[in-house]
Amino acid sequence: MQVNNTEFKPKIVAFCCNWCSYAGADLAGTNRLQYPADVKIIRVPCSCRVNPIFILRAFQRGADGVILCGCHPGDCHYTTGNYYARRRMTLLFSMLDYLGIEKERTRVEWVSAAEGAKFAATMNEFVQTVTKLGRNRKLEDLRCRK
Amino acid sequence: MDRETNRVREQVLRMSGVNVLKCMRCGKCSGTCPSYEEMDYHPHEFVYMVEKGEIDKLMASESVYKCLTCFACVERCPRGVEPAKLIEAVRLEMVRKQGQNRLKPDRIPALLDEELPQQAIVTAMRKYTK
Amino acid sequence: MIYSYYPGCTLKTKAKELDRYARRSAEALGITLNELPEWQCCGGAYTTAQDEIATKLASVRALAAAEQEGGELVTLCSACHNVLKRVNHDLLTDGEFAGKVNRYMNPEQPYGGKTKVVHYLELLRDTVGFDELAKKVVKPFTGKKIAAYYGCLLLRPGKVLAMDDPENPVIMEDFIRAIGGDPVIYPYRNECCGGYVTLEDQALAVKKSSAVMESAEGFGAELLITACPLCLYNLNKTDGFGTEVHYFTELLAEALGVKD
Amino acid sequence: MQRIGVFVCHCGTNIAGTVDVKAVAEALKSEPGVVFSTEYQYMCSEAGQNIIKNAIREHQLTGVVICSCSPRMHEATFRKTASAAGLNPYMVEIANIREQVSWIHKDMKAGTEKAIILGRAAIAKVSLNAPLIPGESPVVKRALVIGGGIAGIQTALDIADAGFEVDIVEKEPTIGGKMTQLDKTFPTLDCAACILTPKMVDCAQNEKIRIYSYSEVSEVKGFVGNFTVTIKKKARYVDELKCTGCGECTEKCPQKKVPNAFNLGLDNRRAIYIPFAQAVPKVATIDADYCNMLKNGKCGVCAKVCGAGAIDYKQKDSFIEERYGAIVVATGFNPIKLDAYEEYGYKQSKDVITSLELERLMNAAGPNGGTLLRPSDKTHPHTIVFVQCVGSRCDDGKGKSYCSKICCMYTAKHAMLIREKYPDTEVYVFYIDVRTPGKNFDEFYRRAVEEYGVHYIKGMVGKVAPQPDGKLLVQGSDLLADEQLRVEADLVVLAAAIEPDKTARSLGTMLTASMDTNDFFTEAHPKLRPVESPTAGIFLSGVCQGPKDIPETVSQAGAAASKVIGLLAKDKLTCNPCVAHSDEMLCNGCSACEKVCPYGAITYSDKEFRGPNRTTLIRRVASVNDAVCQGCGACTVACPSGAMDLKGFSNSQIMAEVDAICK
Repeated sequence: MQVNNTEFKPKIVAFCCNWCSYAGADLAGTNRLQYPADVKIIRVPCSCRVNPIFILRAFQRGADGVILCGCHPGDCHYTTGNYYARRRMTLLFSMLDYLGIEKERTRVEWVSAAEGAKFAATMNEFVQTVTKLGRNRKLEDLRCRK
Repeated sequence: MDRETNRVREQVLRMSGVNVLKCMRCGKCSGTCPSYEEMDYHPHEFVYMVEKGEIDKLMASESVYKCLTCFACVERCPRGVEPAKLIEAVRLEMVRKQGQNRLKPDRIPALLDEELPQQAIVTAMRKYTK
Repeated sequence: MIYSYYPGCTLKTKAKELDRYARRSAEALGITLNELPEWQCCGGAYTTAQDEIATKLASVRALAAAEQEGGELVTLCSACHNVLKRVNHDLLTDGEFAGKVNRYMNPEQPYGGKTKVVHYLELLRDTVGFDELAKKVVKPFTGKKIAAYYGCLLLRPGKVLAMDDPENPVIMEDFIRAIGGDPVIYPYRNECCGGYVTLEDQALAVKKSSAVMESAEGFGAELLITACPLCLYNLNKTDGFGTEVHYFTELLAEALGVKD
Repeated sequence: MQRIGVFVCHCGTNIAGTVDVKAVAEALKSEPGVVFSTEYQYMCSEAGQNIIKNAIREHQLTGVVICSCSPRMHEATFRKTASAAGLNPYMVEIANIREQVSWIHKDMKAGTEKAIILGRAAIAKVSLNAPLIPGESPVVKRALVIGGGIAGIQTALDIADAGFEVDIVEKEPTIGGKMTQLDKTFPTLDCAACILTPKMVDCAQNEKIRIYSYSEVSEVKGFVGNFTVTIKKKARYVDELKCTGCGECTEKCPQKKVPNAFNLGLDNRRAIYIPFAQAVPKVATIDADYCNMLKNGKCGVCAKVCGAGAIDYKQKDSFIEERYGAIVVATGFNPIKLDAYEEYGYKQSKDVITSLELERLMNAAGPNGGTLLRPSDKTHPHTIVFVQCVGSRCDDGKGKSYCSKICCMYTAKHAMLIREKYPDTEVYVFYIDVRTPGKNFDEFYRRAVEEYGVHYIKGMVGKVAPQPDGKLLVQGSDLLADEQLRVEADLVVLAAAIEPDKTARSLGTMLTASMDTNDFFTEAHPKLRPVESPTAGIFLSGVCQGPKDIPETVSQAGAAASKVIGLLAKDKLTCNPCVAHSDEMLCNGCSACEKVCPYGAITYSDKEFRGPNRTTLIRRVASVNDAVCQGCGACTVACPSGAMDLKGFSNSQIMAEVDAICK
């Protein structure tokens, strides 16, 4: 595949919980399921570890999209962590939307350790959506740009 | 499955709202059906044959007119398949065709007797005509 | 207590007794049944096809009219009850269907399934109460072995009609006890009589109805009661059974002393 | 400043195939803090590990980044490597450049770029790592088994056999569970009592085993290795220590009309009773719902006839608190109620029974002394119909979606036993599928068909209609013959679905052990950790985890016991050091963290702090119990003042990763 240098490559940060989603991402790898290199994963113990500040920081530092993956509701390794994550993110995302960060740039997705295919499909789709939206100019701290 | 068969099949599935794939082939519908002996194709066969796309055979058979719509099969199906709705859809697919009304109004007077309630006539019209 | 009332076409013609005794009894029980002014025939059968709108509109009109007049609609004929309750259930649970209906009819007040469809038997059970009814009985059927015939329309599909356990109902047996009789429990009380197929294939209907009669008589029934004109017709078409079939309202009127 | 070493693995060609590993090692060399960077074919091999060890010593590394496969694969390996070289194992971070790069990207350039970025993120994180020392918590060397059926009994015996003390809590007056009600057991047809009662006696006589019968678990606190459990001993109105089990009271009690639960209500017992002759403990119990003395103070016969003076009408429920290192759930099952399936007429005819009722009817200790008679008129049935899958495999909103697993086999057993004992009886089995995956199971079923002449009919029964002459007309499908079959039967036996015991749900909540939608306990891993709950220290035995027959239950019970033994054999448990920690100087005592903690690991205390001008301030601050905290991090986000942080995944570490990725 020829990479076109003028083509916009989004920066995507994916927070994955250690027990389900990170394992799902591993499975996507084991099964050689392709998704764009634009996605970079940060491992956290649980989706509830993700502080809204991390997401603000990512956008500020130039991320174009942030996705949070956790265990399916009811399957959380810590019983209730993903419920906290869901509630916090619902609030955060609506605030971000208000600030002008389009809703499509943020997402919460439940991916189990068995859902490698879902992980890859989700990432493909998310990258596509964010690519269409283009660069995040609203929150990006220009001082952070090279 | 050719395109026409597939169209009819899709139409029947859409009309009935039945998911034939839920059937586990237990035959409880046919074990319960009060019209079983009058039918060539029985409730469980409706489910299986619609799945396979053999709807023309079902439409051509008398069985579609023998269903009493008593809903015993629907009530008792362990998988929630609702065969009666499927039979009704196959019948409607038939009678909705041009000139395929089962019950022509001029035939009715001969079928009446003194006590026959209106209910029977209107229901039959609903079931047999478009 | 005032309720809207939907008699249906059969009760105006071949099943006048079902209607007449119901009205007299209701009066005796202090219930006013206001017949809906402009009701149309429900069509006799509920069409299960999801693309059918037109065949359900007559029911919608009746239901919408009842909403304007208090929100509870009493039915008597099993077929009407089945159709009205199921159409109402569709309106309540299927937003797409309700939307189509309302767009088509374009009424002043959109109708969304708020009316409560109540069968006359439910009225006796839930509003009057069978214990209260028993107190008002002046001519009890003491010692009479009475078998209830439910048929299919009154009970199924159980999840929608939600009147009683569709496989082991008790409402009519409780009614029989209330008017002083001995209910006869027999397994075919909820099996089909043959229904509308009698028009085309009476032999089939006679076969089905005979099984019902045989089962009821086998368990010692001296009298059968039903709520459905078509059931009554089919049961009466059988041969070789001595048991009489009556509408339950006739027995009710007799027990309350308002038959004549 | 950290001194960081970077090690890039080729993983053969797995990584090197699509990532320019040399370029990665080279690029990361110039990152701040990096003093050493290299690549090697297999970092996880002994030679690879030696490279790491040598580099740690040679370059006095304080942090290590390994660019290799997933940390889920080799994090533990490399931590050990670091530890062996004298570095704190938590100073190791892994950049996953195999599962997240080489295996999913075909483009070498893009892959290499991403690998470098992931390496940078790991370097940024490790720069902020601090050495962590895992805490330890002691293990209470005693296990609790909840449920005293065959699952609980086997688990308890195996644990006791290894020399550990174990308590059984059983809600019924005797241990033994469902198996005590069975007649014979498939596929060998040995009698259930003959193989079970010796085990029950073993339990009673084993010095290591304590049985709390007629008791329930009412509260669970603590964590793996150190649970505190409150057990409620229900009042049985009989002093267990005094009662000799002579049974005099159970014969003299004037209240004779109590449905006998042990025989499923097929006959009656007295208000004071011993469930069956081999009960363990063999102690009488008074049924308070029926006892005249307890209800209105008029009777007292049992107290008069009791030579041991064991009757105590004033007995109250009592509570006992015990500490355990491990808990095994073995709460078992019950057949479902058949109210929703009245087409089979269970309520309408006495001769429509469940399979468990048939077990009692056929049992020598059952209501008919082992002679099979119909409940209605006590005559011998000549035609018997079995209906399979009643409430199993359902998607009708009334039954269970799963296969109950045991019915096919016990029905074959019933059919066979009946045909053997009463050859003049015709037996029909209506089935959807016959499922016999077990050792000697299919052979067993085939014997029922081929040697015993049981009629197997593929199809389901639609209706059971009682006839005036007392027969039952069974109407069903014979799908292979394509006909509607009618059988005039004398007895109809329904294979009712089984469901977890009703107590399981509340117990699951108490134990914070997860359950599925059917109230079966979920296992930590469906294949690789089948007897452990995801909650540490909770183990699963028997049908509480999913439908099982006796052989499977016993093997799972043994497996659960071995896991418990493995836990109790340790003197101390190593705790996960990546736990939450509160900075007391920042904490304002708001309780937000305490509310979101699923483990109750956070407590508050008033502490003295130095105030201005040599004053002393008392402030309420949070502290985390390292042994209880599991490290989810929920509290760190809830904390408004930023006092709460998670070791190993601190705010600054994750933000450093974010910065590195977005650079």
